[in-house]
Amino acid sequence: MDFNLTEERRMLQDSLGRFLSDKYDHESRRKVIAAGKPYDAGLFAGLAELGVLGALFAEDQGGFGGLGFDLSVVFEELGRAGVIEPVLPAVLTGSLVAENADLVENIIAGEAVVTLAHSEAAARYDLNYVTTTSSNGVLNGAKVHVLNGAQASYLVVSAREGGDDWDKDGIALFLVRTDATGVTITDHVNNDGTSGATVVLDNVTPDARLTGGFAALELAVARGTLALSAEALGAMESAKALTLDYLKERKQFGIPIGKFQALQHRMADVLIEVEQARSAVINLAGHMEADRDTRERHVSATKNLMGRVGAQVVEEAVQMHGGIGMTDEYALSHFARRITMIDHWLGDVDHHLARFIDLSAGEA
Amino acid sequence: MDFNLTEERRMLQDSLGRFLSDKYDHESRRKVIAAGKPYDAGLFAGLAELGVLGALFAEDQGGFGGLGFDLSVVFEELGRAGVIEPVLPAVLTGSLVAENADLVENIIAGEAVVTLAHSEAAARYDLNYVTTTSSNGVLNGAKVHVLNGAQASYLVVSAREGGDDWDKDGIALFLVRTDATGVTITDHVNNDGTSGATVVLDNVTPDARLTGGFAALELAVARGTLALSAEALGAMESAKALTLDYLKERKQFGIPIGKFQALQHRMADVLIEVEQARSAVINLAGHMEADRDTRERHVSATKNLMGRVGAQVVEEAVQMHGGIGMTDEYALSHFARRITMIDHWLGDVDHHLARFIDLSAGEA
Amino acid sequence: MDLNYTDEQQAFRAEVRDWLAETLPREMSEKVRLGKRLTKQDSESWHAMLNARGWLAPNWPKEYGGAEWDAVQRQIFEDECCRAHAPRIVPFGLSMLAPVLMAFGSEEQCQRFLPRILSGEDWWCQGYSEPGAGSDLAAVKTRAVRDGDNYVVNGQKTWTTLGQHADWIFCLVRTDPDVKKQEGISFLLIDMKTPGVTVRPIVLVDGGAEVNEVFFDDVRVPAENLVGEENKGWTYAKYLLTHERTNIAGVGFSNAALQTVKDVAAKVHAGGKPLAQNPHFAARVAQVEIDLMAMATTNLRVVSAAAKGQAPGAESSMLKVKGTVIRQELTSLLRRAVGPDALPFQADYLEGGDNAEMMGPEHAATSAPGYFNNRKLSIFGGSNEVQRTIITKAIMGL
Amino acid sequence: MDLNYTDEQQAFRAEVRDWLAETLPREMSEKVRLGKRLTKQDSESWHAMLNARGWLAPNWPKEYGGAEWDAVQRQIFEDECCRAHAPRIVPFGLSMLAPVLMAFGSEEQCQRFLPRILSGEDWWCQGYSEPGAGSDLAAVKTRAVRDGDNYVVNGQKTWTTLGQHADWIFCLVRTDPDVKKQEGISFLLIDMKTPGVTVRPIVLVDGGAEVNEVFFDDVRVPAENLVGEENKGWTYAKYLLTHERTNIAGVGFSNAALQTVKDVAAKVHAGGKPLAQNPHFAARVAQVEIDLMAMATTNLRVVSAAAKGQAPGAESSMLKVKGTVIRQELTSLLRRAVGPDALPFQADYLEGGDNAEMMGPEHAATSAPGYFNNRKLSIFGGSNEVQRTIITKAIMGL
Repeated sequence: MDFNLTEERRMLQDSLGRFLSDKYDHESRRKVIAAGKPYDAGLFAGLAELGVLGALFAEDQGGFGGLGFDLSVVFEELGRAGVIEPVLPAVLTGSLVAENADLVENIIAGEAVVTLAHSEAAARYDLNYVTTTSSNGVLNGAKVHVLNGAQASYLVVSAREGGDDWDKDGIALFLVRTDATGVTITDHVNNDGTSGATVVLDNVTPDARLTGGFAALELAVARGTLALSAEALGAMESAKALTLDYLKERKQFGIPIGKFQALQHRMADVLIEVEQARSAVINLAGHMEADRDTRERHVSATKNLMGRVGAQVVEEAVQMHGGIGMTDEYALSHFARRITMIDHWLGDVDHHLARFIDLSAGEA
Repeated sequence: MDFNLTEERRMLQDSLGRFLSDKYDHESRRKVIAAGKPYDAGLFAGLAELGVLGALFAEDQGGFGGLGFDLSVVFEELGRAGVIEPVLPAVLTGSLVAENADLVENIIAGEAVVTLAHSEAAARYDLNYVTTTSSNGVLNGAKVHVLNGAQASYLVVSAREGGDDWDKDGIALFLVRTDATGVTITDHVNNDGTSGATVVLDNVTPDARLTGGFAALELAVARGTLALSAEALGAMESAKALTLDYLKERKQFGIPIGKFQALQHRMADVLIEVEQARSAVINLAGHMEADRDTRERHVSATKNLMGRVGAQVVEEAVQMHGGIGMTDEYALSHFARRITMIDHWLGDVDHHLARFIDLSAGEA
Repeated sequence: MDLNYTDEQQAFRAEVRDWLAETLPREMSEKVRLGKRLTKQDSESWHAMLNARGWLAPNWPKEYGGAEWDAVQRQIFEDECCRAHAPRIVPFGLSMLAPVLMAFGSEEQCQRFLPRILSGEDWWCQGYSEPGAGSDLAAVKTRAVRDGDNYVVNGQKTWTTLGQHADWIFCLVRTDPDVKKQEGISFLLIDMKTPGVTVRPIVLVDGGAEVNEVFFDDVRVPAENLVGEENKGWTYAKYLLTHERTNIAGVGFSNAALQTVKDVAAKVHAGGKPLAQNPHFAARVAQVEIDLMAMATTNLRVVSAAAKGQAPGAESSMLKVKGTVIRQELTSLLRRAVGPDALPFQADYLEGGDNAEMMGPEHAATSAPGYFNNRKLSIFGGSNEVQRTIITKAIMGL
Repeated sequence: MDLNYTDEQQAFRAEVRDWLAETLPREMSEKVRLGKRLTKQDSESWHAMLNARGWLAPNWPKEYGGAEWDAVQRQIFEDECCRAHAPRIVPFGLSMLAPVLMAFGSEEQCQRFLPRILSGEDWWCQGYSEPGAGSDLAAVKTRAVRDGDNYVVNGQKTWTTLGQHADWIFCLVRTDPDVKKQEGISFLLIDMKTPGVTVRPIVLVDGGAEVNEVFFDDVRVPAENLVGEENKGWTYAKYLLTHERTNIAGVGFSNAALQTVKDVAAKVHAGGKPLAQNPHFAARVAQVEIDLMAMATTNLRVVSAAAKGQAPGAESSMLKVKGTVIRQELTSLLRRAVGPDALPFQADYLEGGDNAEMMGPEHAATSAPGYFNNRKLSIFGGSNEVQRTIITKAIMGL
């Protein structure tokens, strides 16, 4: 048992942390969003150069990481800084396109964004719901909540080759160029500042049919859940730090509000729960390479806990700040939005609580 | 709309409150329990004399009350004082034996305790589970959690004349003398100081078959739930008052602990929730004479809320007191036990939450 | 004890309900129902409709054009308005300034301002909070110095709700810096068009700009705009805070929000079944519904006592805390009900644009912004922390 | 990062598990599993078994007969003992007094008392709390006045756990009443058989009497029983409080309690189906299980840092708070799982009587008393209020 990072991961953490605190701040991020841009291309290139994307892939895939703790180290730092650049798509699709060495090379270099086009309007959080069809060599259907869909050069599209709408069997995965005939992508901004899209597929001929079906998709989403959870942890650490500073600096009725016992005690609970969140991320990272049932049980346990703790951290941090915590100008509101919206990506507290119960009973 | 008590009810409330604060205190109650007595017979006679039992019956039944608000007024006072004398059995059976005028007269006079022998070991909180049989004119089966069963002269016994174990149809009610041949009663003390019993019926010939089946039973239990809820409210008021006094008087680090802001804020939540509990009791009392579906929806809403608020009041009151709040010598621990155990009588928070959902959907 | 409304009260409810059904424009109630933002024109036009019916000012005396309803009638009116998804009446002139003018203003001030509040000619906003003061309202730094027939005002107010639409602002200003902080405050009425007044919108976490900073730079205010006596403003402010607390429990809002959650949960599917049938979600909804049923009665108990002239004490603080806890829980349930469709930020839709194409189901667009925006409920109007201190101190007599 | 135990640690776990399976008497583990009360003889006999194996004193150095395990080994041992439902080792002599003697006592005191702690000859209890002092441990009023070669002690201690069985008590006593309260305290060892010592049991809300009041009436204590220097007792007490906090998270207890809840929920039926399949109950259990999974890792992070010699700061307070919240939630779930069968108070059964006829299913008898008794977890050993203040102040550096 060892809770220390390896030397390599610590170096990556340090250099990424330094890079972000040098190059990235709340104001610049706000300006990018206000200008209607999905993210800062220069910054994304810088992240790629630093090896952030390479850390998400194993050595035999051309990267230098790829394990659970590699993902958690990277995404905690991204979350701490509030990064909206498209690193997460590489996690969601990386394990699915791994056999395409050229594409992976482009992803690692930051030259290609490949994202997952899987969710459909009626799926809610259920991974097994797919109505997009693959037949006669073409894809037809519509996908929603496609992260960075409008900035991607490729999509990994799930489509049904057999079974009914909810069957796990019969789901296949395809690589689709975003500029292929019949692909229509509509872009929008999300509440957390990330860029989302809807994708309509009208008789689209895919570039390739990928190896692996539902099981591969489930693993990719497990990795995405770990990345999101670590990102939420980083954002919580920032929200916590802002709040601790505020409690020390802000005076009311002549004394720092951090001296008020009611706030002290509530802050203590926040501090405890952020440690719980850190442990939950460690648990998931540490079981990412375990057997499927163990891994998925941790996926749901961790995502449930992150959602609950996230709401508590957001609500308490805003409340302790008062009005200022609700303003767009102040960084807290951005962390608050990101943490909250992470509960809506890849399954919320209720979804994962129910799934944890089913998995514990051997039923999912 | 009027939230004031009628003149009569206010007089009853005042005289009962005075009687109990004169005659009843924590020490005397503790002595009765320590002596292994189920209750104080003299005090019970005094309550009867005061009209406490008469208030539970309508005028045409020989009483002078019988409505929801009569029950709530009486039981709030009983709860406030921590009374363990057998008034509740009269609520649980009163509406079922109402046509037996002589028996009702004896109940009102405090000369006969008639209690409900309904629950069975596997029923948990489900009212419709009955396996005790009635056939060939005799009853066979076993009942548990019979309140004051060993002190009663009659039991109202539910038994099945038809249908399967869970059917509402086919349940009939019988009046049984506790000294009838084949009746075996084993008594015990409960965690809240009340007296319980198990009853075994071995070829018992009942005194009478009562009018009404499951619907009558459900109404009787609704009235019992109101009584228990009002009693819990009274006990919460006492726990609250003890805690407020303690916060004012008890000093730590040189100042009254009620000056500590963290405790002030938690006490504020307790105070708010006790008002919520009072409103919940009013809601149930005010709908006791409504149609069945409305009434039962309030039964489950109120019992759920009492269970939740009760746990909060108990846990916070004990915590704010510290060790002293856990001692048998101090009255708080008795209120704590009674409030907590009321969650285990006639359905707990979870049971009634599920039932409220079903009733709201028209499914129970 | 009687939980039923009198025949008179029921008739009143029916009258209000019928009138709302006839009068409230469908597009306006749809905006409210869907949580979209209202324009200035929406507010003004609803204000005018209520004024035409004589129902604009429930708590004003009849001599000033008010309805002079008792507390139960006001509650019934509120409930029906929420149920019909009527816009919320902008309260600053009607329910906040007006009672202060009637109690402490001069006859001239009443004659000058009250009719213009009713007519909608003057839109008022509130100049209480200042940067860095938070719940400590008496920490007023904005200075007003007497100079002949004028006060010269310098300083800054913040969190001024809908200040961008306002013609006038009522302000707490410091007229004596050398005494105890509560004793040197005055209550001043300032025309927003006066030179030196600048309004800067504050963009909030939901992307909207409903609050503002208001800057005063050598603003000259006629001394006749002083309400009551100089340096007595704190007394008037406290009076106003009590009046601000009408309908503090927000039962009507919560009932409407609960209905919205139920509607969404009935339509949205999870795992192939309506979310409403999901036991975990159903349990959350049932829990808050049970709490709301009790709070509605707690509220009626307070209202009913108020109708008999009893002044609410700690009760209004209790209703504020529990009311906001319930309302915030409902906004949280709504975003959870909407699920992944709560992700997109649909600015055009929120602003009420009709031709904006909506993504996802009804309420999807407003669920996350509504959740974020309503964090304010436990912060503004005396934070829940302040209320909790009031409650325990009042009841302990500390 | 590696969540796996080393081969060595796994071998150690297997060794402990095997030994427990062979050694721990079935009737003893059943008592623990079912939440029955242990007799003095039970505790003494388990103490002797551990001593025979050399595992009685995990954190003592080998020279005194300890196991000298590191923090991870101690955690493994705790986990296995809880899993096997072994009795809790009475900690007062072993884990509380002994470290103080080793650090601050004289060589004579160590030689005299430590072997008797190991052998079980002396049962120790703790004399810290006094009536009316609560968490303010420095508010010691019990006086010790030097008189020749003796101290004469007068005063009262309370909440003395298992004092009724004890041969000796270690006490904080006031030796100088005229200085700052922390500075006039001494640490004194008192033979319970000395004339003037009276023990009075306190009956608690669960009907048991595990705590006591201890009265001192002109009790003459040889001066050689003073530990360390006079008036330095507060330093030793604080040292002891740190040591009291080993295994503060109670992960092993919670794992065992969670298993019990699951076992009961699988057996008990609600509405004709196992309670475990009831979605509302299952959700409560899953929630606490998820919290516990995270806390187990939080605990291992702290333990693992401690094994490397890092001193835990606010972390042990965090583990105390979260650990007790989880344990109390589990006792609450157990009483709810048991349902109406939690009603009867089965005194004979609780006291471990074998021929007492049990009413209801397994665990029914102990669920309500267990719930009540475990309210103490957030009160004793530094209340959760005290811990929360420590956490925030430590991390804010206030």
